[in-house]
Amino acid sequence: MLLTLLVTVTLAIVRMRNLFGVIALTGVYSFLMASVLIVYDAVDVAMTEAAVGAGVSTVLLLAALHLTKAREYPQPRPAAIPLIVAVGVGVALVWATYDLPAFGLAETPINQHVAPYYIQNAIKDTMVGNLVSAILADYRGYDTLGETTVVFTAGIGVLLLLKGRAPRRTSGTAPPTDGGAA
Amino acid sequence: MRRDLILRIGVKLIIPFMMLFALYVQLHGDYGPGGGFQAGVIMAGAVIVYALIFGIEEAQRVVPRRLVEMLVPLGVLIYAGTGVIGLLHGQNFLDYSVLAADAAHGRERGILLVEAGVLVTVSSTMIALFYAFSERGR
Amino acid sequence: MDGLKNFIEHYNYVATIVLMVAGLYIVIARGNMIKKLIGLSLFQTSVYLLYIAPGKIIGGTPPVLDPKITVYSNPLPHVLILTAIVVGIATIALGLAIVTRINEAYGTIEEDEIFAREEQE
Amino acid sequence: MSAISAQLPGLQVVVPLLGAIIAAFIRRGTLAWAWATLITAATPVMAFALLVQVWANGPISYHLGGWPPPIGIEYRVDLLNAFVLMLVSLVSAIMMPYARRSVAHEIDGDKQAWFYCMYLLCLTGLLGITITGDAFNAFVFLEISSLSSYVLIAMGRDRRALVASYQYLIVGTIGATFYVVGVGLLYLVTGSLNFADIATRLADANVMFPRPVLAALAFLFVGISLKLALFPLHVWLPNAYAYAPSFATAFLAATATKVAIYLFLRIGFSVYGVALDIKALPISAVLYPLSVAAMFIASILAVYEQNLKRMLAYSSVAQIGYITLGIALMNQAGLTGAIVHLFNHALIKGGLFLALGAVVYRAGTIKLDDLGGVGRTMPLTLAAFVLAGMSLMGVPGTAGFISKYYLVVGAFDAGLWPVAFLIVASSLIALVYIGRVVEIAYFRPVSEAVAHAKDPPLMMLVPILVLTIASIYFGIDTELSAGVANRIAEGLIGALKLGEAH
Amino acid sequence: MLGLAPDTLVMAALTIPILGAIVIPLFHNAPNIRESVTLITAGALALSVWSLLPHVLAGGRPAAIDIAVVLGLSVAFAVEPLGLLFALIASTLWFVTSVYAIGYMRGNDEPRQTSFYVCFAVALWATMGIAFAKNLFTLFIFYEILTLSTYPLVAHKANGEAIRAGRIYLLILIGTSMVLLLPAIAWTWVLAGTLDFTPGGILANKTTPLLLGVLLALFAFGIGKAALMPFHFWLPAAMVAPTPVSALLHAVAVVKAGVFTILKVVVYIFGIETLAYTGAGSWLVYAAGFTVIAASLVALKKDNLKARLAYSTVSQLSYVILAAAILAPISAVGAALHIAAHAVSKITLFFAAGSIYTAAHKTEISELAGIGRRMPWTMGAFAIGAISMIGLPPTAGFLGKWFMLTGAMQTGQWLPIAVIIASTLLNAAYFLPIVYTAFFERERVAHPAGAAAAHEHGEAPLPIVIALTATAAATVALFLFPQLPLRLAQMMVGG
Repeated sequence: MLLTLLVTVTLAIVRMRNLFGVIALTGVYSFLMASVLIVYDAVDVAMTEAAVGAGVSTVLLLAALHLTKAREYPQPRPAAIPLIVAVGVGVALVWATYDLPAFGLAETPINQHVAPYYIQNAIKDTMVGNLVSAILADYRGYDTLGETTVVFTAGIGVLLLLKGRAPRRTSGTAPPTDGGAA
Repeated sequence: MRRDLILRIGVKLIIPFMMLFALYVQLHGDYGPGGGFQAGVIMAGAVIVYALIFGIEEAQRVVPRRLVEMLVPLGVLIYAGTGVIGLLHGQNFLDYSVLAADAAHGRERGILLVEAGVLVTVSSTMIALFYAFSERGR
Repeated sequence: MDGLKNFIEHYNYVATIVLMVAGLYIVIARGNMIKKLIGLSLFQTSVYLLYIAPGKIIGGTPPVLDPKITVYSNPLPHVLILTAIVVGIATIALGLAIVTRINEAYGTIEEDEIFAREEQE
Repeated sequence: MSAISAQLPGLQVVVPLLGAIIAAFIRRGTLAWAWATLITAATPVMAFALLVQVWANGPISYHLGGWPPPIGIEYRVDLLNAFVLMLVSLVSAIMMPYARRSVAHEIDGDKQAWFYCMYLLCLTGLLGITITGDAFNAFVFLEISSLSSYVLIAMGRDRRALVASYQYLIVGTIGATFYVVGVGLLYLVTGSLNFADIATRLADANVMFPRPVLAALAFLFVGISLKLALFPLHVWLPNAYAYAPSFATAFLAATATKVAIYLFLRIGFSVYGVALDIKALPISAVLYPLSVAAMFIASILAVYEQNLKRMLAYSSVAQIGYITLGIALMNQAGLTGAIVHLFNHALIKGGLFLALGAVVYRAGTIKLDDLGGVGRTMPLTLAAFVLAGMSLMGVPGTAGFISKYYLVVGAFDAGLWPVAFLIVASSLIALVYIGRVVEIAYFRPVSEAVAHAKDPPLMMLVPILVLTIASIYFGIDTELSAGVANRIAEGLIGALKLGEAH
Repeated sequence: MLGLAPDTLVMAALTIPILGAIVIPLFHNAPNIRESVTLITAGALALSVWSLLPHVLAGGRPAAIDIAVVLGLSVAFAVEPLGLLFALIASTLWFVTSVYAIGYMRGNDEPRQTSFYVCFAVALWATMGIAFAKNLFTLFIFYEILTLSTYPLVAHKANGEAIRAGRIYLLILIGTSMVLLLPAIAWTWVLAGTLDFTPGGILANKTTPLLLGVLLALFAFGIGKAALMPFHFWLPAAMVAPTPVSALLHAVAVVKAGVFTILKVVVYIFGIETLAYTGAGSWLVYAAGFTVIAASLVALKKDNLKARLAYSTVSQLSYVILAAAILAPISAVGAALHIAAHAVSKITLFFAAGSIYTAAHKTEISELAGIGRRMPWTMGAFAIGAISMIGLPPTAGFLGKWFMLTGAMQTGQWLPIAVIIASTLLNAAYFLPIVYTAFFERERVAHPAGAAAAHEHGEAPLPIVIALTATAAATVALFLFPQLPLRLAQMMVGG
């Protein structure tokens, strides 16, 4: 089952130290995720995940890796506490989701409450057959405006951060000034 | 690898198709999977591939940095602007029904417009990110 | 057997949670800033399933209207997750930019080393 | 006119959003500043109009895209978020004149324009979180404000700003993701994303799926707590505040955490409180110890801090402790205290951080030991600092006192007199760390660092004084602060569905 | 006397000092004008307060300002007899002290004189606020303003010692008021639903005697300015301040504000009757009594003159608390009288100490041998003050003690009586030696070199002498003509 594959890849990512390999694996991970999503009928999401996960983020990660030329070091820090925290969260979730409705049923709240409206009225409201597009751009168009704004924010932000040629400061030479005024 | 003729020709051939595909994804978004975001990514992908093969300078000659930096906000502006039209007609923000004679057509048009806005911002942002990172490298 | 049945019914949740735990673990445990970001994106990605899996209706089809089809999977989660994906990549991009700058300023992206440096100052 | 007033909720966010977009086209810093100032100045006007409307005719519901909730996204303005909207926009508007010189001094010329663009986006995000009635929409705007604030912080001169920003990004994203998980669980059990709609359906859901309902609360709680820097999840805050540009620090300190607290109130009281017996939920049980710990530990950390910005940052963590304590009390006086402290603390901290920014601007350092005698070279700035500091301690006659008094009374009403003493005892620590500054600023010989410093130009000085005077004024005339807060608390508590036990 | 409407006079009393504080810095570079502004301010204040007297004696309760803040808290002022008495003392002595201060500050050319006078004016403003406060909240505000405005005066010298003293001063005064007084006020509000000073009190059968006792404890110790042990350290510490400060603020305004507040709380918040029949206040007798004795014993050990005076003040303050704790109307009258009496006599003593410091630069008692012949006026005044402290006729000190004793007798409480008698002896034991050495011992000359320096001084500058003579005279006058304070005090207890 795909999910199992997904899990194994994830664990591999956790283990692996070579960042290049990790990035490659994230690409694989994204493709797997995409296929899982297709199984769940989320075609648009799958497409996006493929484009973003396997495409954009891989390119960005590689670029950053190229710039930092970093290779992850073996960890001096203890792994116990993080493990406890993470697993704790996991257990909480397992406990929580245990009495959620089983997979694939139609008579669950989310499939009963709001969704049907879209399915019944999308066409006559918007003449758009792809419900996802209809909701994305119209019913919840404001979210999408926000989403676009997030992209915009990130874009300008990155440009702002990487603007101009920063003096290649090697470690320690940066003036440590309290409070920011250099 | 800049020398590799076949690759260059190949890319030259591919890129228009990528663009076309992007457009298809964009417009077909109403009836099938796809939409501004996916299209934007593909479009950006085309430019990035171009840049990878022919080099940043070449790419920036075709798609200047300044232009990209303009397009990033422009897309959002298109989106928000579409919403404002609703306001101007005394409707709520992002109410597209006023964009055409009858509400449904108006909304269809609205969706088209905002998807376009998404396309512009997403693609230009992706390109801008690529430029920013690669320029930092040298 | 009931427990097993239940487990299978909730397998997608369990898988989701494993991914989530893994991501969170990387973020907390690892000191390499890029690795942390990768963990972060894993953590975010895992949430997708939490939203989308329940929206799937067995026998349903992708939510693209078609006169011949009656049962559709729930489209709303898809929309939400599309937004989530975009937000995620935006965050990662920003994070990477910051990491690049950090690397220029400190010559490393290992948190522990950086903290060690700050100690000296 | 009426057409406009009907659109106010939309405009409240759309105006700064458009402002930000247009700011991105601007290249010249001064121009961008002027534009940002103009836009920011418009927001409190709208907020005030909204507050008046709500005060008169009750909650307003605004359907974005004309789709009624839960189909579409709703903006829902009630007294609580109208109040917060006004607080955020007003404080920002007061600070804007200050920004020009300070930013010009700390940010490279070619980056200033986009800096203001980021600022406007952050403002948009904060207003968006506050005004929306939709859980997922809140997340989207949370991210807008977060991403922009990461950038704002990373713009600090000191390279440590980058690390601080990175850590904030990690923590913030985890927080946001927790929030999404929480919302997701709520969505799974109620099928809705609209706060009000969820509230109506939550009671039944709690019967069918008690565990996810509880887990959702836990995830939302943790997620938001990371954002509002609830002890011990505050670790990101001190560095972020310490190394960000002065203006960004003041702006974020005065607004960001406040909005997070608002979101907390919204979910705790308006969603869970309305649907379930809030006192049966483990909210207070968790909040009491954490708040008290924050009040003491963070304050003590502040005492030992040399970097004044960090000192104030720790003090912020402590002050947030007061607010959450007031929330935990869950009675009229306590909740009023929490809300009014939200308001007062924004003014106080805003003033204090602006004053520090002025010191940075003139003296170039905020290391306590370098600031001997600064009280004599920068008299007005330091006078403002001391006055705001008194308000922070809760000296009677200042705004800070009003909050503390409500909290103490709330504690007595709840029969928790030890808590009352903890509240006042911890405010003594504030006396210590403000006192340190006073001693060095006034009773030490003038150090060379500040020898040639003088009070900042008027455009920076006026905002400092306005905020400082406000933080005193609202200790006497509390109509706008405590008066409104009191009615908000009534509303929140009145809407609660309490079990028979209470 | 000013023929203005009473309410206007109250307003004037509350605005004049702060106006002075605003105007004084304008003449930073013109000392003469600056000082005359101070004098004018002080004079105007005293005049307006005195003008209030007839109205109040006629039974009027002039009021001013009433701003509601929150939860029934309001900033409001109303003059009642006790408050007026306090205001009279403070404002009158401020004028005298200003005269003295000019001589002192110039005589020792102290630094930062402008900020000195400003803080002084603010402190007096706060004192007026306390005296005329209509409710606990208003009183509390000005109580804290008083603390904060006197802190710079304590740390005035800005050397390590002064700064340390300042810390103690702030920490104890703000500390007690925040941690004990504020909860006490909040609690009172929760119990009574009001904070107004009301004849007969507002806490009658609102809660159990035990809790009432606890609440009283919160007040008694929360009002740190009353220097009830163990919260008295700030007072000796504050002695590093210039003498005028010690004289007016730490012998009169600040400390009296403390006991005044306690008196007001006992009389107008708890109500003497309520305390009397619940017995909630009985423990206070012990606390006060202990402080009286203990402080006197410490005073015996101190060789530094100002330190000894400080501890004497601590013990004298507890007299007032003791008198209040006796819970007999007559002793409450005694308390009020003692506030007045101690004010004039203690300020005389401090003036004398300052005068010695200015003229002879001596601070230790052991150095004072024979100084009486060099500075007859000063030491004469000192003697009068000392006698008054001990409580012998013909000085004001006698009156207060007399009323206290009568009250104690009436209620048949022997402990207070014992305390008063014992402490009287102790007072004698630590004051008379000073007078003796000053007048009847020959000057010891450490060595010829020192002798030269030692011989070069006579009396202190004229303003100083005038001031201390005036207060000394007042000390006697108050004994001969006690009607006025007596009348006010009796009006307080509703006589």
